Amino acid sequence: MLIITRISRVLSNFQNLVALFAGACIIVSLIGILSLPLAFEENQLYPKTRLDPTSGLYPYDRGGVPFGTTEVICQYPENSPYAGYVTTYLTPLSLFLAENTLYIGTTIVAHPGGIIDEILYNTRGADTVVETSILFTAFAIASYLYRREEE
Amino acid sequence: MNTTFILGLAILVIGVLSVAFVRPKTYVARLINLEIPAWGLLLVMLAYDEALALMTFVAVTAISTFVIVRLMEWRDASC
Amino acid sequence: MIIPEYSLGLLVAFAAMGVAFFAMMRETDGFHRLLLTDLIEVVSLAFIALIGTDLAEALILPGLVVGTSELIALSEIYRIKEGYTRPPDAGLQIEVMESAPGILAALLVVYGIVLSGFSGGVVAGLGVLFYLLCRGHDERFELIETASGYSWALWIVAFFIFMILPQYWFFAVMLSGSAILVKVMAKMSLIGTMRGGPNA
Amino acid sequence: MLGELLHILAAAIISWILFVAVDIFFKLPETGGVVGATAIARDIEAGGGDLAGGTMMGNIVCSPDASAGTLLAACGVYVAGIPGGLAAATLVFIGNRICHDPGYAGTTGAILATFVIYGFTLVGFAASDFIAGMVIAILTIQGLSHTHASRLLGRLWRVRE
Amino acid sequence: MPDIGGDPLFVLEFGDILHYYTPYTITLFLLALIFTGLAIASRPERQIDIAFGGDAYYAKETTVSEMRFRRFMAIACGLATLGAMGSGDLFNFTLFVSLVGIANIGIVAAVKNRHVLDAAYEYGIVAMVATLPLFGGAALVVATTGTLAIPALAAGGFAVPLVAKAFLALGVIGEGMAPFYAAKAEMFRAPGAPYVIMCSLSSLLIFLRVVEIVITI
Amino acid sequence: MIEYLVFAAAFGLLLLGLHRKVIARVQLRPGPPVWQEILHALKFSFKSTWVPKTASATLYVGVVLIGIGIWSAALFVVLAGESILILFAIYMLHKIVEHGFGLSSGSPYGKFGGVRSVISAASEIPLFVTIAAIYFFTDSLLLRDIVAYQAVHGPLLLIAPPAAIAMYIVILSKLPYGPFSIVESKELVSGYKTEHFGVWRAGISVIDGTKTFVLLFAFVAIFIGAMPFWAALVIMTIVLVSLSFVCAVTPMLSPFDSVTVQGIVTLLMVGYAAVLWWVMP
Amino acid sequence: MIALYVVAAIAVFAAVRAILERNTGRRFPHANVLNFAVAGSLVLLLDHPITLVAAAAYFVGSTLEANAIASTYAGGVKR
Amino acid sequence: MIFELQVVFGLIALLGALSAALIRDSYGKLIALGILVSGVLPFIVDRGYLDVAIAAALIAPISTIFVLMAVRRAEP
Repeated sequence: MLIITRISRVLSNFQNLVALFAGACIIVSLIGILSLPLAFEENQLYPKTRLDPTSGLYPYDRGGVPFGTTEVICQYPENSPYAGYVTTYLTPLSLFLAENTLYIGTTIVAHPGGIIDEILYNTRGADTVVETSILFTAFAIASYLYRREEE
Repeated sequence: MNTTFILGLAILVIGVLSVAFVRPKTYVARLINLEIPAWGLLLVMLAYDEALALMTFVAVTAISTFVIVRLMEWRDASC
Repeated sequence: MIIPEYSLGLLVAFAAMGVAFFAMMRETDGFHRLLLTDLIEVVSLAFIALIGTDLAEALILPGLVVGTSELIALSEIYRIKEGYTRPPDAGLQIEVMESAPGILAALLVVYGIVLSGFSGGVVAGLGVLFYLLCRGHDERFELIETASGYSWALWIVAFFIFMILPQYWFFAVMLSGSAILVKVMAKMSLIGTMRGGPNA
Repeated sequence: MLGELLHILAAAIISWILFVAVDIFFKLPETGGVVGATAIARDIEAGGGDLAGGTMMGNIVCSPDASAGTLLAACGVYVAGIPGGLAAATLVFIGNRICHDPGYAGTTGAILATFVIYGFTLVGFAASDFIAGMVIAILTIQGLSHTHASRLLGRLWRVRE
Repeated sequence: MPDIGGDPLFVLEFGDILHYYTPYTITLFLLALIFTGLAIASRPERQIDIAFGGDAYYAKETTVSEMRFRRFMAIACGLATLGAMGSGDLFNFTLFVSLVGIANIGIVAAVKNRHVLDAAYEYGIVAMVATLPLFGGAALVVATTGTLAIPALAAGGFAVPLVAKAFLALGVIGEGMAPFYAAKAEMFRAPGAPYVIMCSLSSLLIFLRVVEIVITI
Repeated sequence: MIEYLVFAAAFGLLLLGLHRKVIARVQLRPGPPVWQEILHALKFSFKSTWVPKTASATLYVGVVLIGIGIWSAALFVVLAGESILILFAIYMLHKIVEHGFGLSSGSPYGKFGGVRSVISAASEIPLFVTIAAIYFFTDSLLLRDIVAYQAVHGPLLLIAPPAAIAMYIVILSKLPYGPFSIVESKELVSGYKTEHFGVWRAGISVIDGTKTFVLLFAFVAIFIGAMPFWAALVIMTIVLVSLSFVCAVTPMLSPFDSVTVQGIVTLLMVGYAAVLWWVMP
Repeated sequence: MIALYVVAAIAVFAAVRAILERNTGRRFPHANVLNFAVAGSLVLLLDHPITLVAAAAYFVGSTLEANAIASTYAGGVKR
Repeated sequence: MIFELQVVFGLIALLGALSAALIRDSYGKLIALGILVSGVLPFIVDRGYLDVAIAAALIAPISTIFVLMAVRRAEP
């Protein structure tokens, strides 16, 4: 009975909360180390293949015809009928950059149109919705607390 | 197995250890040490050609640093 | 013996996680804990980065923003909780603080706008933040926030265009790219203004 | 192999003379451009060096000066010939403005170096020799012995005065 | 499709991310919906406290702005819970859970009381570090199976490592930890029953959902 | 369908009355009559009813309706043989309802009752391990599949006794006057129920009755299997009496000790599930 | 190619010197040599006009960094 | 990149990381961090991500300046 009382005293103090959770995480990380090696599945969604260093879009060149189709390996292709269109679209600026330079593929792809935009906005758009909401909520908390002090 | 990957992992480990067991145990030292695993992770991302994530990561790390520094400034102003 | 790359990476990630949480367990000071949470964010990104596909990148970007936004909220809670209410005086007083911000901020903002999307928002936001930090500010806090709110709504609209009217994908991608740029940039730069002062 | 090494050494001497001359012409050893440069000079003097030379070294550290101009000009010539060198001069100029440097040593050095290096490429040197040479040159100033380098620079400075 | 909570009733498609509703999740969804409605509709109660050492009592008052903010956070929390109940994608689910965590912190942190803020900070730290097991778990699943969709994983043929499941469960426990630790009623000192209920409801619901997910995949 | 509901509520209240009677007899008191709880429910239905001035009115009324709603749903889930996961989800959500009862009124007693009910959320966690353990055997969580499995392999009570014990403890923690009933301990007057009176209190009685019926019926169905309805009622009564004996002879734990004990039970169950996972093919 | 080797060798030398030096003020010149060497090797690694911009950006950035550190080390501007 | 060069720059990065971890003085730490960055950048450039390298090279000093704001105040 004494042990139980002692445990509950530790548990009841929320100052120990972080330590308890950290302890649990350490145990799980040990389980993780013990469960190694884990096999890497080669058959991935949105794989990073076709890396062609001579392309102006390297490392994001995924081929395809603008306003046409590109093969994007996604989970439910039937749900996004226009998958791949975004990937191959280049704005005039990015088209200019792609034709004239090598080595700034990242900039070109980050500009609207590209595989990452495809994933973030189209096929996995709901992720982005939630993520911006998190930013919004967190910022609302911070600014509420900050403004309250100002008053 | 390429050099970038191994190097990144090594720096990540060094960085994590240095943040976890920081000497001298001051806020500033820990804050500076926090940059080390960030660069290690950057190398790991580089090894997998995740260029866009890498660039965003660098910028976000700087912003997080600023968030913490801002807190330290308020702290020093009030203490 | 050849060690598979992914398993090696996982070993390091798990070990790093264990070490980071060990430090967290031993730590009692609130601020040190905050710093350690930042470390843990890095380790969690390492887990995602090890996947190494395009999907991994698309997952890292939200992960990054989640980490930072939680850090912002938590740091503000910590400040209020500890009662640090006196605004800090002028920051670092060195020469480059007068010369560097203008040029660097301009470079970063222009580059960020070219990038657009998340990455652009963060890069441009960093530029604006750096500028505001060094030069002081008398902007309208609410105005920026309102702009950010509207751009968030625009992004939601873009999302539904993608889902409901996919044939207008082109409009949607442009809308979402710029809306996220504005939103993230505004939020990030607002941190720079949250340093006390007349109109913050 | 050996010829290239000799080329590098010759380039090192040329760029050494070039950038030291330009820097001293622009009075870098006179005063620290920023407080950081002064602090470095102070530390070098405390280690047995010369104050004027130390100030110049501090200025080299704190802002792109003629040495940086030479290096970037060499890089520019290496990648794109004369236009590259001039582009490098522009970049150095921007760098100077960022680093709160009131002078034009870096820009002048870069433009000068562009033509010098381009001239030497016509007689068999490669621009890459100048990159390596400039790194060697800066090594002799900043990297081997601060005491001796600062005394040497101080002596040169007094010659100009 | 997962059979554990019954056959799916309908499926909402957002590109690669499905939202599906089984009898189980729809029950949870409806409850979250009802309580979100309650949080919107009801005003906070006026808590009566007894002054110590006498028989006097007083009703606590809160400012309108605080109430409004907490209601906003409660609604955000409710929406996040609704999302998490239906989400058919692991990473999307973890994001919703993080949103629940941060909104919970918001509900608690708005109270102007040193003890409550202390507690909110501790919960906040846990909620933030819990993103490591959450995202880590999702990452492990996608690396070892090549997919994130719960229906696809439930269809079988994938060996999801045990540690990934443990990660997910641990992460959700961390994000939803706050209400269980209402130890000395830190969170409940201030009036605002509808919001505090939202807080513990969301934690319970995400926990219920992750149990289903962990058993299913 | 309504007749099932009425019957379940009435029978559950009868069981609760029996519970009080047995406890009283074990403790050598005469105790109230067995139908006392039903009488209570009827009496409260006709008393005057309003909403306290300090209360958050919508919530105050809303939780009563929600409580009745979820337990009716649970009853039909059990009767229709749907997924027991839904049942247990409702069971955990009952916490929120209790919490709502307590906090909505503004009374400090109610508040602490509600807070305690949230603290003791740990008591439900063994349930999930129970579910996992059952799932290892039956490969399905639909109640009808579980019953069918038992028709072939014999009752789960014998196949997986630790799971049965865990669920027994969970039911114990829900009964009044038991060692884990911290939400209703006497220093809190009536705990979360304190400020609900009149028709609202009658609603709470209905909730309690249905809850008791559903939990015991589910226990019988999950661990013993298919049988005639009257036999199920008899076994439920037997289980309840055994629970009453436990309640009668054990003291009430302090709030956090109760959480700790339940946590330890959870850990043991996790261990059991891990062993099963290791052993099962 | 030899140029690249020379530069890389100097880079390592400078890095080691910068780390081994005890006095903070005298660390900066060593780090400066490292900056020169790395900026040079960036261009030598990849022969492309944009590399020039990268090298210049790196050089200016690290110079700015050194400048800021040194100025703070000196105690900042007194006003 | 040639293997020897990888080793060289890797060595620089490792040295920078180790010394940043071990040096106790804040300024020394920051300088060591600069060394770490110099070791990392060639890897980025070698892969051909010049835009990323430019962005990283410009953001790194900003990050350092942020830290410096804290370092100055930490001094006695």
